[in-house]
Amino acid sequence: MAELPKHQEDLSLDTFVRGLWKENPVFVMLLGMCPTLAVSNSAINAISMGLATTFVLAGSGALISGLRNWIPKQVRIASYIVIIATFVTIVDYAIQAISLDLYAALGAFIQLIVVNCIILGRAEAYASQQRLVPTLVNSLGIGAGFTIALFALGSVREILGSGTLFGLHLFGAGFQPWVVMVLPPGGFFVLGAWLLLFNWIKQRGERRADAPTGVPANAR
Amino acid sequence: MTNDVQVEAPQAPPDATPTFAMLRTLGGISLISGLLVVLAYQFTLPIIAENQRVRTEQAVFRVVPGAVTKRDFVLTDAGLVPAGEGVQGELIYAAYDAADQLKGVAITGVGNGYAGPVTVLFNYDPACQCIVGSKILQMTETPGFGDKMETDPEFLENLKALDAKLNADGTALINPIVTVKHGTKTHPWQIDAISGATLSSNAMGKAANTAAQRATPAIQRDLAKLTAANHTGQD
Amino acid sequence: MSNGTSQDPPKGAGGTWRPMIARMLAGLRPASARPGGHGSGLLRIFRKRKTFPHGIYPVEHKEWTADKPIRRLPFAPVLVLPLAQHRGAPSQPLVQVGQEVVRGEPIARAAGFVSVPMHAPATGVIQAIDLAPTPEGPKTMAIYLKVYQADPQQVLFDTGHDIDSMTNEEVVAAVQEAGLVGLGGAAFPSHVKLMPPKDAVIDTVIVNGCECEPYLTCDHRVMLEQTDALLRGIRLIMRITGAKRAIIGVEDNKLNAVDQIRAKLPANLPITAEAVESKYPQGAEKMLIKSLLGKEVPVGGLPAHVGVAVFNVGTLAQIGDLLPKGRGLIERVVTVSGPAVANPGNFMVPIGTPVRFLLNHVGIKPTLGQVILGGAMMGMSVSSIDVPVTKGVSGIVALERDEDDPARRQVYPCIKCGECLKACPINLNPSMLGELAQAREYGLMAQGYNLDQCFECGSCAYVCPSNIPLTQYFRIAKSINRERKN
Amino acid sequence: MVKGIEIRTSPHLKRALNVQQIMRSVVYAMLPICAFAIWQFGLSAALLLATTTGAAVATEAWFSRLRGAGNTVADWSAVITGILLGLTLPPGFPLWMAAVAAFVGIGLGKALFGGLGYNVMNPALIGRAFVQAAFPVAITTWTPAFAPSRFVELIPTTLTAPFMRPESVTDWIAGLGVDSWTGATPLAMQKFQHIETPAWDTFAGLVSGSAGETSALLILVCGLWLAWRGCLDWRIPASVLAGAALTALPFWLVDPGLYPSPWFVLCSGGLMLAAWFMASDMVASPVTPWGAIIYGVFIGALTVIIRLFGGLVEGVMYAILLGNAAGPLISAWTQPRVYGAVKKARAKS
Amino acid sequence: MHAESLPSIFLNAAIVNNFVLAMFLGICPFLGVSSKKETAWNMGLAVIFVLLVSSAAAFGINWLLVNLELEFLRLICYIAVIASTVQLVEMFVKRYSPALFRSLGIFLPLITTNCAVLGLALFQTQKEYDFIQSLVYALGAGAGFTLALMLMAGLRERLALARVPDVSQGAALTLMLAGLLSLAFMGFAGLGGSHG
Repeated sequence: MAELPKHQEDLSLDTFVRGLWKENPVFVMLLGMCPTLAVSNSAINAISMGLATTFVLAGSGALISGLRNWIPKQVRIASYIVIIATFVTIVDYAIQAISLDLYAALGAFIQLIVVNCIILGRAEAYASQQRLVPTLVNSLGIGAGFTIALFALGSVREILGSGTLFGLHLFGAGFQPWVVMVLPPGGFFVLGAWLLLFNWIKQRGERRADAPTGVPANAR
Repeated sequence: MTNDVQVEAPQAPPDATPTFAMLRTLGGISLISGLLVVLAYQFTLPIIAENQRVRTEQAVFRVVPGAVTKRDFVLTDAGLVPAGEGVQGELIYAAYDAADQLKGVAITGVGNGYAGPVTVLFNYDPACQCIVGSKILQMTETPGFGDKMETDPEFLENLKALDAKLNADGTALINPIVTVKHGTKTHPWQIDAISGATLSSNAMGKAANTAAQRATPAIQRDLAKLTAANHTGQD
Repeated sequence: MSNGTSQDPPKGAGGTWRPMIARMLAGLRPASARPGGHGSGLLRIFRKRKTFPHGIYPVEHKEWTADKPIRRLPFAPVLVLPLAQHRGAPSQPLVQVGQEVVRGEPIARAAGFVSVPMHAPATGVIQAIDLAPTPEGPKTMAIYLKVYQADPQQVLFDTGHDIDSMTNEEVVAAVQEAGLVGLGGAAFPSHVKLMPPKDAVIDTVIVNGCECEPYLTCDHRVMLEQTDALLRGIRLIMRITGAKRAIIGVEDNKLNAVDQIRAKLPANLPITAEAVESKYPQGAEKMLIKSLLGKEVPVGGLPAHVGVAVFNVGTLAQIGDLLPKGRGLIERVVTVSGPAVANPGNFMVPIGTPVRFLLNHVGIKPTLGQVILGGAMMGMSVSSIDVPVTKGVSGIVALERDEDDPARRQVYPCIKCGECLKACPINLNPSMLGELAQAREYGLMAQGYNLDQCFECGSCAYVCPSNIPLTQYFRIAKSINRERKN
Repeated sequence: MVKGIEIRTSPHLKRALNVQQIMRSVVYAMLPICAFAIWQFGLSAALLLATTTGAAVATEAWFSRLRGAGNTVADWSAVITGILLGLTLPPGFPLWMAAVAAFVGIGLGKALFGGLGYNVMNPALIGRAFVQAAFPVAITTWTPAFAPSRFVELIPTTLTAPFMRPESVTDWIAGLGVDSWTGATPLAMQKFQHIETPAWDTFAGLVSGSAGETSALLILVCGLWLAWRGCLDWRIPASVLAGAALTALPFWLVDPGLYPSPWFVLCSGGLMLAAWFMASDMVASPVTPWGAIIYGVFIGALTVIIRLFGGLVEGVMYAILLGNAAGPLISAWTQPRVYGAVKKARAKS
Repeated sequence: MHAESLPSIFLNAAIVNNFVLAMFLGICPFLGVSSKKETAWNMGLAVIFVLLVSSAAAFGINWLLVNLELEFLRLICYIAVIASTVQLVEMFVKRYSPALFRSLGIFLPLITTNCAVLGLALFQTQKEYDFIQSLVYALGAGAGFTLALMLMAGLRERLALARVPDVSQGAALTLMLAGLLSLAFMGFAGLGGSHG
């Protein structure tokens, strides 16, 4: 493992904001797909999962950042995993204490936060090198990005699949829910559709950007 | 092959961390982790237990209308044993109204449905020896189909007076509870299936039958315990 | 010039509405029953002809020329004789500009083992040695021979061989001296085939009289009209190769040729004539070996590796005719046919005759769209009809413009119907190869999907309902792979 | 006289059967089935077929414009998808849901992958599977065949307002005066009550079911015509039907009271329609001849397994989708042996 | 309590509730390692192997923890055991079967963060399977994972030659394909349960 230059990042707005979009773990980096798809069948599940993950991110990030100078690199992965598992266990109990219904809805995916690649990836790439405060801010940003992405999925799936949002009925009593949206295929389809939309916007932007540089529109 | 070997070959690190440091770190981290987990566990344990109690209680009170208190019993081969006496086994819940009268006994049953097991809580009325209400605790049936078991009034009608009479020995039901095809219910121990959701309806029938077959002999035999237990509870 | 009155090959005529109705009705019939149709093969199961698996059944239209005896035409004013008419090294000229030559006189010599000499097809004077157009595109060096129209054009170069007393080596040398190449279209020097690899023992000579290309009937006529020369050639080849038997394979659409040969077969020699199924590409070496012997030439091997040598009937007839006389190859039989030809027929054509001259003689219709040297399946479309007939040209097919049906030309994406797999005689997966070609995965085509085995018979492109130019893709892929290898 | 001759590459002949003609033939072959469906189920079936076809064509046109690929409607494949979809839906299926199915089938099943030739599964079945998962109740609401009033009134669910739940048809059916209506198709009756509908009724199509799947006889005739035309690979329907019959046979021999006869299996449900018109979809089926047979037997066997042991009444749709999914693997594993290739002699480079 | 038959457990894990397509476990390798059939096959074998080993290990650990009444340490122990199991398997394979290591080696580290492995351990605990049931469950899950991976790889290899529009290139296409597969797998619902 080569010694990376330990560039200490200055705390800026970007430390937080880039997790929301530029480094959005779901839509851009395509990380943490399992919980993203599995628990996004309703908005409340999605947000709870997002918050739980954010807590683990921030907690483990802070601890790893604080201990970064004491952890030898040979055992760093093992150390990170143990630390992450600790925070996940805490979240697990916390959610049981808050609401058993929510716990039942999220199922094993709370515990599976441990193997969410976002967290280990952040620990390895950021927390192990940066000071406490930037790590905390960055973790919160990534967590917020994850939560937003989950909500984007969860809200669409809940609105179409049940006709509700956060359990509130949005449409009249005669509304026909699209059951497929809360079933497994719906998860894949909705995430795929979001990515299609972003691709489309991005490519349209690129085409717009190309247009004024002298390429005639009919050149295609 | 050769490439792999080269990549995997240990390149003796210039500043080898002593084994002791590694162990110390891992040990330290494990210690911190253990501490945090135990703290969290201890802190949340009573809350979780309370949550669980409230959840069961709510379910029981919903399935037995009018009930305000409940007592738990363990179903054993020897009969009913009040819960909390170190006996493990399936639980049944006796529910009482404000006047301490036994309103019904909540019993659970499981049946295999279209997409997996369906767990149902039934309200068993020892007086009429029938099932008079139900609540689905857990299922994975298709929304829009299987959930008709909770919403379809025609179907729920089946579960308002479902015959569960015991035979002469008191060991089993005279007529096992069965699900029959839509529109052909002729006996009080039959469940009229939902049209189009036959497998889910079958699951309900199986759940009711297993629950009744397991629990009702013991309940009928130890009926006195249920009412008596209530009085001791009042003391 | 010609308006083609006398003998219209049948092709849609009449008002505008009649063909429309006809086409609508035709739409309800099975594909195999329509012109250019493809048989499902179901009915053919009941025929007991030897054949190979797969292949296609294009419309043949051999009836237009099959009963037309071989005729001679006047000489063209100028004959164009490319030095590279055969596979291998181009011949080297022996004559100078202005030199007078006599019909049959050698005018170029072989430039190595895989090369053949060339003889003057007519008495005349060498006009030039210059570049000339070829069907392949790039111009190559050719000898221009101005024909003395007044000359009686007799062949005066009868050296005469006593072939029975010659050694095998001498016969092989004589074959090369005669300038003989495979007349079926490959134009591969014949004497090379007579010297098989050391490790191979030839036990069977297969005589290829299949002529599976649509429209062509020149081999058919040769079998009917030059039977004796053919049998002479076969005997000679059997002697040289040491083969124990010879089988003449003829498609069952030429049963009269089979009867004719059988009638003349000498009783004491192990030569047989067998009818095989009329199916394209029955005339391909590998296919015919499979049909007649049930053997497959191993990948990367030669027919000699399964003990077989294959010769075209035209080549053997020429060997049988020329070798005893000690003459050179100066003319060949060519079928001129196709929907755009007014008077199709079979002609004995001096090598070097320009295609234009031939077409003027048979007459072409104004609907002419395309002129093909060789057969309609594997022949080459020419850009100029000033190209000459060379030793390998077995036919000239003139097709009509088919702009009336532009939908036929539209290329659709591959719909994976699998027709090409059922057509490919060597069991490739042209569908996959085509997709790979479009993705420019040329290397994978060769390594994973046996591209190099393809001999470009065109069956896949013929059946492709999406009109994908598969054969063309494979040619490009192969040439790119060759370049990459070099 | 000879100016302007064209140069092309060999081969210079082409078989007179192109994609457009194949597709058109398939449409012709489906027309009698559509006519039977309309005769059997009346106006609602006609509207349903019109809606799916129209929506499929419109979606195809829209996506081909988005892609800038020219108008690909002319290849007729979208029409096939539309008609097939209509034939597989219950006759009273709400039109808005049918339009959703067509949109999803063409959009998600085809346009996303690049259009004709690149769809990995049958678009019509993707559309149907989607609405089956989305609207499970509506797609299993059957109405009686040959209702007396079928040409004067619509099935009430047909005109359900978009995004709304269709009303119950129980009362409407009761008012029809159709005798002994149980609300179940022959397949459902067999599965849950083990009552086998007489063979002739299912074969001729005098039963209820999806709009175009009822008459096995008619489908068989139309399918055979297509095969005779060379527009489908006979191996696929033949092996689907054989696979289904052979899988059903041992169970039926063991307990004819519980399990359906192979004959019933072939004639009931959507198997016949699916075998001839959907499993045989060229694009999504394996391209190799042996692959086609393996694929067909797989679909037939899986259909029967799902019917007998699964939670669903009819499994042919999922069987085909799974067959499509396995298609590339089957193709890859059944590459033909090239002429002259010797088993072990690949030593030479 | 769980009298589920072994074939039923296997079918359920492999097909009816396919780990990838119905349970969303192991999505990352499913999306990442499914573009080529060979790699997909090797990855599938590696996962089956690791699942079997870690399932057995998790069963032992759970027994120990329950007896010591230390259930709250279950997650930490599982993940630690799985990570070290993978490491051990890697070392073992490298030492005794270099050929196997060449084909599986690069996938083994990836599997540590494959949530199917931890998920399996958690589910088998939750379902209270005995030792044999756990192993069958692991085998079924691995087979299901491999099946999904192979189907996906076949489709993706085919689409690699298709004229896929720019908009749907990349992850979007893969997800939509996964959705279609998941839709097709719904056909297995109820299989092995209703009559079993």
